[in-house]
Amino acid sequence: MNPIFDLTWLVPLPPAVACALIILVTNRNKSLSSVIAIAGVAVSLVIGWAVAFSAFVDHDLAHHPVNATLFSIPTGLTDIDVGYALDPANALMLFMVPFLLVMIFVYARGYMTFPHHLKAADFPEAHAEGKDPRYSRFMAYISLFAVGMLGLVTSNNLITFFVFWEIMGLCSYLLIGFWFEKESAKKAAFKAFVTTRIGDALLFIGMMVLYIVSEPSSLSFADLFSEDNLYELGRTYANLGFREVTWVSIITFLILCGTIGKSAQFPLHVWLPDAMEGPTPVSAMIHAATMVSAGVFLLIRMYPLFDRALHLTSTSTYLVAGVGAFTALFAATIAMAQWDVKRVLAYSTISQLGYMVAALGIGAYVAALFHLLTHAFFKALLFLGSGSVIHGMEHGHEHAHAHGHDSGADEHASGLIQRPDGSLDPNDPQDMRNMGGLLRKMPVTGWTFIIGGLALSGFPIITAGFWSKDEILAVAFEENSLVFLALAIAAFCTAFYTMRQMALTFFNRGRTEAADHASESTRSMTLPLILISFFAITLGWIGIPAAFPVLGPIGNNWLGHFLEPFMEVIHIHVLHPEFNVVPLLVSVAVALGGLGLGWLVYGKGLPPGETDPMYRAMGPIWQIFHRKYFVDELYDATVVRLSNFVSSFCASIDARWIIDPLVNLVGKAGVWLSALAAAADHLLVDGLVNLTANFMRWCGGVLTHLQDGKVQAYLVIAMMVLGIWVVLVGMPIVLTLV
Amino acid sequence: MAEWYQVLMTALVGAGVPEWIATAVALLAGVTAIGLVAPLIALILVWLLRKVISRIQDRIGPNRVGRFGLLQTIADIVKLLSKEGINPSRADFMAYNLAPILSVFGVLLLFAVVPVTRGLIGVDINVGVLYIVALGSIGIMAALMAGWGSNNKYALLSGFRVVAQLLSYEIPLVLSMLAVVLYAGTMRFGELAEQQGNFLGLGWYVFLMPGAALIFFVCALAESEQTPFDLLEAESELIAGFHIEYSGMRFAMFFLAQFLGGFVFAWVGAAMFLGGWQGPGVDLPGIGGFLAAGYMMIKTFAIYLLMIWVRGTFPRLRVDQMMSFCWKILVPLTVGLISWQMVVQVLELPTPVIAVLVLVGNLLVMGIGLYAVGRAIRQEGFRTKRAFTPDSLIGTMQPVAE
Amino acid sequence: MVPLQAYLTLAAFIFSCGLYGALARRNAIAMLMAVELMLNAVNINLVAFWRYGPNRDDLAGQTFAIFVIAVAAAEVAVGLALIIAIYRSRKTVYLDEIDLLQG
Amino acid sequence: MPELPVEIPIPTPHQAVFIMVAVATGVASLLVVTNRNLFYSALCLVGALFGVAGVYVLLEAEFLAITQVLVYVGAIATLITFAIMLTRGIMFGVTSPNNRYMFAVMSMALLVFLLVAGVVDRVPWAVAEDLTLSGDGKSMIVDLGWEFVTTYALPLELIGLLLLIALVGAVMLARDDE
Repeated sequence: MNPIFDLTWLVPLPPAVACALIILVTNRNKSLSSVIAIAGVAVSLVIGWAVAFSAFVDHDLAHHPVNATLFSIPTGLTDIDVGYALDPANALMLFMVPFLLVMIFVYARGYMTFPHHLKAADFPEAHAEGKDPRYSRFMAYISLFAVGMLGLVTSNNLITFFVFWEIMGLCSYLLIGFWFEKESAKKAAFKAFVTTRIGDALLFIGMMVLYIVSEPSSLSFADLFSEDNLYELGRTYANLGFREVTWVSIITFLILCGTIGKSAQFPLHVWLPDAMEGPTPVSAMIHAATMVSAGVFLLIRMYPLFDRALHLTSTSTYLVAGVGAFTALFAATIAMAQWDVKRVLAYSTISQLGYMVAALGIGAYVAALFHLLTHAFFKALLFLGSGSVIHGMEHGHEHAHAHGHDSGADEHASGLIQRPDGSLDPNDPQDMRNMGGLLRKMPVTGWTFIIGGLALSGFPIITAGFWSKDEILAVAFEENSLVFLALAIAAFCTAFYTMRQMALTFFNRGRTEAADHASESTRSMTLPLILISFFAITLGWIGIPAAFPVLGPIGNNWLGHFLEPFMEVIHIHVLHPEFNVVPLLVSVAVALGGLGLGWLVYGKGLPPGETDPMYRAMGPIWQIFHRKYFVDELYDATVVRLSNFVSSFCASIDARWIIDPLVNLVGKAGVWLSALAAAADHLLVDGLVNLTANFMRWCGGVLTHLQDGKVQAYLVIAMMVLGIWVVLVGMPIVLTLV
Repeated sequence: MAEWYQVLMTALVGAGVPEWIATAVALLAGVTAIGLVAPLIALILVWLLRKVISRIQDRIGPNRVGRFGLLQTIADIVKLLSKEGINPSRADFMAYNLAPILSVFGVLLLFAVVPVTRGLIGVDINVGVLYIVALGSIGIMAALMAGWGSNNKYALLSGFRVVAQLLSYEIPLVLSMLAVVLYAGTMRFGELAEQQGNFLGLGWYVFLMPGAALIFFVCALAESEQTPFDLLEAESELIAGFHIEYSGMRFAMFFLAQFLGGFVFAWVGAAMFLGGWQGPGVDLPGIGGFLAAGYMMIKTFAIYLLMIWVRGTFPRLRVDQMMSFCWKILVPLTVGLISWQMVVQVLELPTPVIAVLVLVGNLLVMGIGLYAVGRAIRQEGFRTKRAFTPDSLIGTMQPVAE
Repeated sequence: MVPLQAYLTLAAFIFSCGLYGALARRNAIAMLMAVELMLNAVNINLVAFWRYGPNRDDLAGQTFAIFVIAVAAAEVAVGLALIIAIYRSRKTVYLDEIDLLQG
Repeated sequence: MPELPVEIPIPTPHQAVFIMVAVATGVASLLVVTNRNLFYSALCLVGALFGVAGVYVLLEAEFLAITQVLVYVGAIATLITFAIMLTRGIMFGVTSPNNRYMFAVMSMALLVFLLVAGVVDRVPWAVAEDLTLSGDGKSMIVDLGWEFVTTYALPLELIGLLLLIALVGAVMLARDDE
C-alpha cells in the first residue's frame, strides 16, 4: 500500500487547527485570520491531492481500500473504531472538495467586505478597514465547515460520518445566519436548521436500526458492507404491523430521509433557497462543495445497501429514483420563474441534486458520482460568479449614488414596485431585472459565468456538465423510461433557465444605474473563478463513454474503469449501459433546445418595466412556478401553525392553568412551615445551645488558669510527670538490672 | 602517625626515657616547631608582599632596613609590640582579649596537618582535608568576638560581614576540595601527595581538575580575606574592619593570623593540586627529601605569589557582588562539578576514561564560570571607563585649522 | 583505659546542665543552647557505647551521632529564625513573656 | 610504701587527658547555663562543644570530632552568636536571667544527675574485652560512608530533606517583610 494513504486522516486537521487558532489567538487581526484559514485549507489541499492523485494511479486501491483505525471508543459490547478510509469514491471527493474549498476561501477573503445592512457608525473600525466586523469569525466558521466536510469524506464509519455531518449542520446554521442583524437571515438560519434536523433525526434512527440489526453490531463501513451482513439484512424481515418489510428497505428509507434533508430534496427542500441569505461564499460552499454534496455522498457511501434493496424489493430505490426525478423536474420548473440571481441557482442546485439522487435510484453509481463532481465545480463557479455579480452591482449602486444621484440615505427604503411577475426592489443588487449588460462591465466574471452556465445546461461536447448528465440519461433510458422522461424535461428546463439567467444578467443593456456603473471584482474573487472554470470544462473528459464516436476511445471512460473494480469489491452491481444514440441525441437536443428557446425569449433583453415574456405566455402556471408551488405557504398553514398551537397550549398548561399554581401552592406551604420551624428553632434549640455554650465558657474560664502559654511551665510539668513515672514505674525496672 | 614522631620516640625511648615522657617531649617538640616556624614564615611573607606589591605598583618598596629592606618587617614588629595596648572603655573584656589569640590559634592549628615532605607532617590525620575546613570556623568565631567585643559599630558590621563571607565561601571551598578527595579517595594529606607522584612526580591534580583548582583558589582568597574579597577591612566603608579598635600586640596577632591564613591556604592548595612535595627526583636517596621539601616550599610560595599578584591588580568587590558570586556562580558550579564527578566515578570505567571525563567536566565548569563572571562584569558595568575615547584624544592633538 | 562509666557520667552531667538551662533560663536563645548541650550529651553516650560495645564494626552509634548533629543544625536554624521573628514582632526573647497562647 | 586505705590509681596519659577534657567540658557546660551574660554563655558553649569534640577524639572517632567542630562550632555556634547579637537590645537588664522555676528545676536537674550517675555506676555494662579498633581510621570513614549510602540511605535522604526544609523555613521566618 502506498504510504501516502496514511496521510488521509491528516486532511481534516489543518482547518481545525486554523479554526482554533483564529478563535483563540488571531481573532483581532482580520487579514491574518483569513490568511490562516486559507493556509489551513491549502495544507488540506496539498495533503488531499497528494492522497487523491496517489489513489488515482494506484490500481490496487480498488481491491484493497484503506481502512485504518486511529483509536477505539469502547461501547457496551463492541468498540467503535474511529479512523479513516480511502477508496476510489472518496479519493474523487478528496480531489474535488479541498480544491473548491481553497477557491472559496480565497474568494471569501475578497468578498467579505463591510456589508450594506450594517451602519458604519456601529462598527467604525471594521468600516475603516472595509471588512465585515465579524470577518475573523467568518473565517473560523468556514474553517470548521471545511473540517466537517473533509472529515466526513475521510470517515471510515457511520458514527464519525454523522458527527461531521452534524458539524456541517451547525456551521450551516451559523453561516446562513451570519448576518443575523437581518431578520430574513435569522429566519433562514432557523429554517435551515430545523428542516435539516428532521432529516438528521430520521437518519439517526436509521443508524441505530442499522447498528442493531447488522451482524456484528458495528457502524464501520467495512463491517456493514460485508457480504454476510448485506445478505442478512436483505433476508430478515421487520414487522411493521401492516406488512413485513426487509430491514434493508427500512434502513435505506431512513437514510434516504437524511439525504432528503441534507441535499434539499422534495419535500424538505424549502430551506435551501432561503439559505441564500448567507454570504455568497457560504452559498457556494453549501451548494457546491460541501453540504448538499454530503447528502449525495451519504447515498454513495451507503450505496451497497441501496443496491441490495434494489435487487430485492425495489421499493425504496424506486422511492429514491422517484424523489430524485421529481425533485429535479420540480425545482427546475421553479427555477425558470425566479428573479433573484442566487435563487435561480439555488433551485438549480436542488434540481441537479435530484439528478444525482435519481441516478443512484436507478443504479447509476458511477454517473451519480461523476455528476456530483462536475456539478460541484460548475455550481461553485456559478455561485461565486453570481456573488461577484452582486458585489459588482452593489459597487455600481454606490457609485451611481455617489455621482449626482444622491437622494439621501432613505432611498434604500424607497419601496417595492409591485409587478404582476413579482414585486421588485429597484435597489436590490440580486434581482436580475436590475441587471443587464454586465458582460462588458465585468468581463472575467461574465465569461466564467457563461462557461459555468453552459456546463450546467449541458452544452454538448465541450462542457463537463454534458458528459455527466448524458451518462445519467443513458442509464435512465435503459432502466426506467419515466425517470428518463422527467430528467429529460428537467434538462430542457435547466438549459432554458440558464440561458434566461445569462441573458438577463450579462447581455443587452443595463436596466439600472447600478448595472451601468458596475465594475469588475477584485483579483482574489476573479482568480478562483478562472481556476474553477478550467475544471468546469475539462473535468467531463474523465468520463466520456468508451463507445462514444471519435472521443470515446481517446477518453476511454477513465472514471468508469477507476470505480468499477471498487464497486465489485463493495458488492455493487455494475451497470454497463449499451451505447445508445437515442439518449445522446435527446441530451443534445434538450440542451441546445433549451438554450435556443431561452435565447429566443430573453435574447432581446427585458426592457425596464416590462414583465417576463414567459409570464405573459403562461400566466397562472408561471405564477405557480414563481411562488414555488406554494410549498412554503402550505407548510406555514399546516406544520408551523400546528406546532405553534401545540406550543401555546402547552405554555398555557404550564404557566396559567396547572403547573405554576401548583408550584406556588407548594412554595407558600413551605414558607409557612419554615416560619413555624424557625420559631421552634429560636426558642428551643437556641436556648439549649446557648446554655451549653455558657456552661462551656464557664468551664473554660476555670481551666484557663492551667494554661498560661509559657512553654517552660509546660516543660516543667512534663518533667515532673516524667519524674513521678520514673519513681513509680521506671526505677523498679532499673533497679532489677542493678 | 607521621614518621618524624616515630623517629623521635624511638630515639628517646632508646635513650632510656620513660615512654610517657617521650610522648610528651615528642609532641611538645612538634608543637614548638610549628609555633616558632609559622611566625618566622610570616616575617618573610610580609616582606614578600610589600616588595611584590610595590613592584606591581611601580614602586620600590621597603629598602631601608637591611639589604633589600629585609629587616623592615622585624622593625615593624618591634614597633607594634612596643606600642600601647589600648582597651576601649565598655569593651567586652573577655571577647576583646580572646579574639586575637583565638585567631592566631585557629591558623596555627592548621599547620599541624599540612605536609612538608614524605613523613614530615605535624599529624597526618585521616580527615586532614576536613580538618582544614573545620578549623577555619575558629577564625570566624574570632572575628565575630573581635567585632562584638570592641563595642564599635564598624567592628560589629565587619564581624557580620566576616561571618557571611567566610561561611558562604566555605561551601564552594569544601566542595572543590571534595572533588580532589573524591578522585583520590582519601582525606589524608600524605596520601594525597603520594597519589600525585606519577609521571615523574608531575601527575598533579591541577592538570586533571583545573576547574576545581580555580574555584579552590578563588575560595582560598575569600577565606583568607584577601583582595578582591577584603571587604571586612574595606577602608572606605568600614574604616578598618573588625580590628579597628586593636593596637599593638593584639593587632599584630590579627595581622599574623591573616598572613598565615593566606599562606596556609596556599600550602593546602599546593598539597592538593600541585602535587605536594612531589616533583622530579624526590625518590633519590639522600637529597630526595630536601628536594621534596624544596618543591613543597616553591609551590606554596608560587601560589602565594599568585595571591599577591591578584591583590595588587584586582579591584575590591561590592558586598552584594561578593555574595551573589558565591551563591549564584560558585556553589552551583561546584555542586555540578561534584555531581558530574560522582557519576563518572560510579560508572566503573577504565581509569584513563575517568580522568578524561573529569577533565572535561572541569574544563566545562571553568568555561561556564569564566563566562558567567564575564557576563556579570559586563552587566555591572565596572569596566574601565575612559574619560575620553582615543578619537577625542587624537582630536585634541590635531593642529587647529586656520 | 578510661572506663565507660566515666564517659556516661560526663554525659549525664552535661545533660543535667542542659536540662537545667532548658527549663530555667528565660532567654529563648539560652534555652536553645541548653538543648544543644543535651543533644551533645546524648551524642557522647552514643559514641561511647559504640566504642565500648561488643561490635565496633557496626557503626550505628557514630551514624546516629551524625544524624543527631544534622538534626541539631536544622533545629537551631529554625529555632533561631523563630526567635528572631518573635523578637521582631514582640521585642522580646524572654520565654515567659511570649505567651500568646494564654487563654 | 605503706598501704593506703583507699588505693588512688595513677592515671595513664590517656586518662589524664580525659580528666582534663572532661573537667573543661563540664565546667564549660555548667557556665553555659549559669552565666548571666548570654554572649559569654555562647563562648562557653563553643568551649563545651570543643570539649565534646575532644571526647570524640579520645573515643577514636576523629571523623565525628571534625564534624562536630565543623557543624557545631562553625555553624551552630556562629548562628547562636548572631542571634544573640541581633537580639542584644534586651540582653542586659535588671531582670533575672532565670525564671521562677529556677530552684525547682535546679534541684530536679541535680536529682536527675545523681540518679543517672548512680544508675550508670551500678549497672554492669557489657563492655567488650578487647577494646582495640580493627583497621585504621580511613577504613572506618569508608565504612561510615558505606553505611550512609546503604543501610542508612533513607534516613540520610530524609535528613537532607529536613535540612533543606529547615533552611527554607528559617529564611522565610527570619526575612524582613519590608
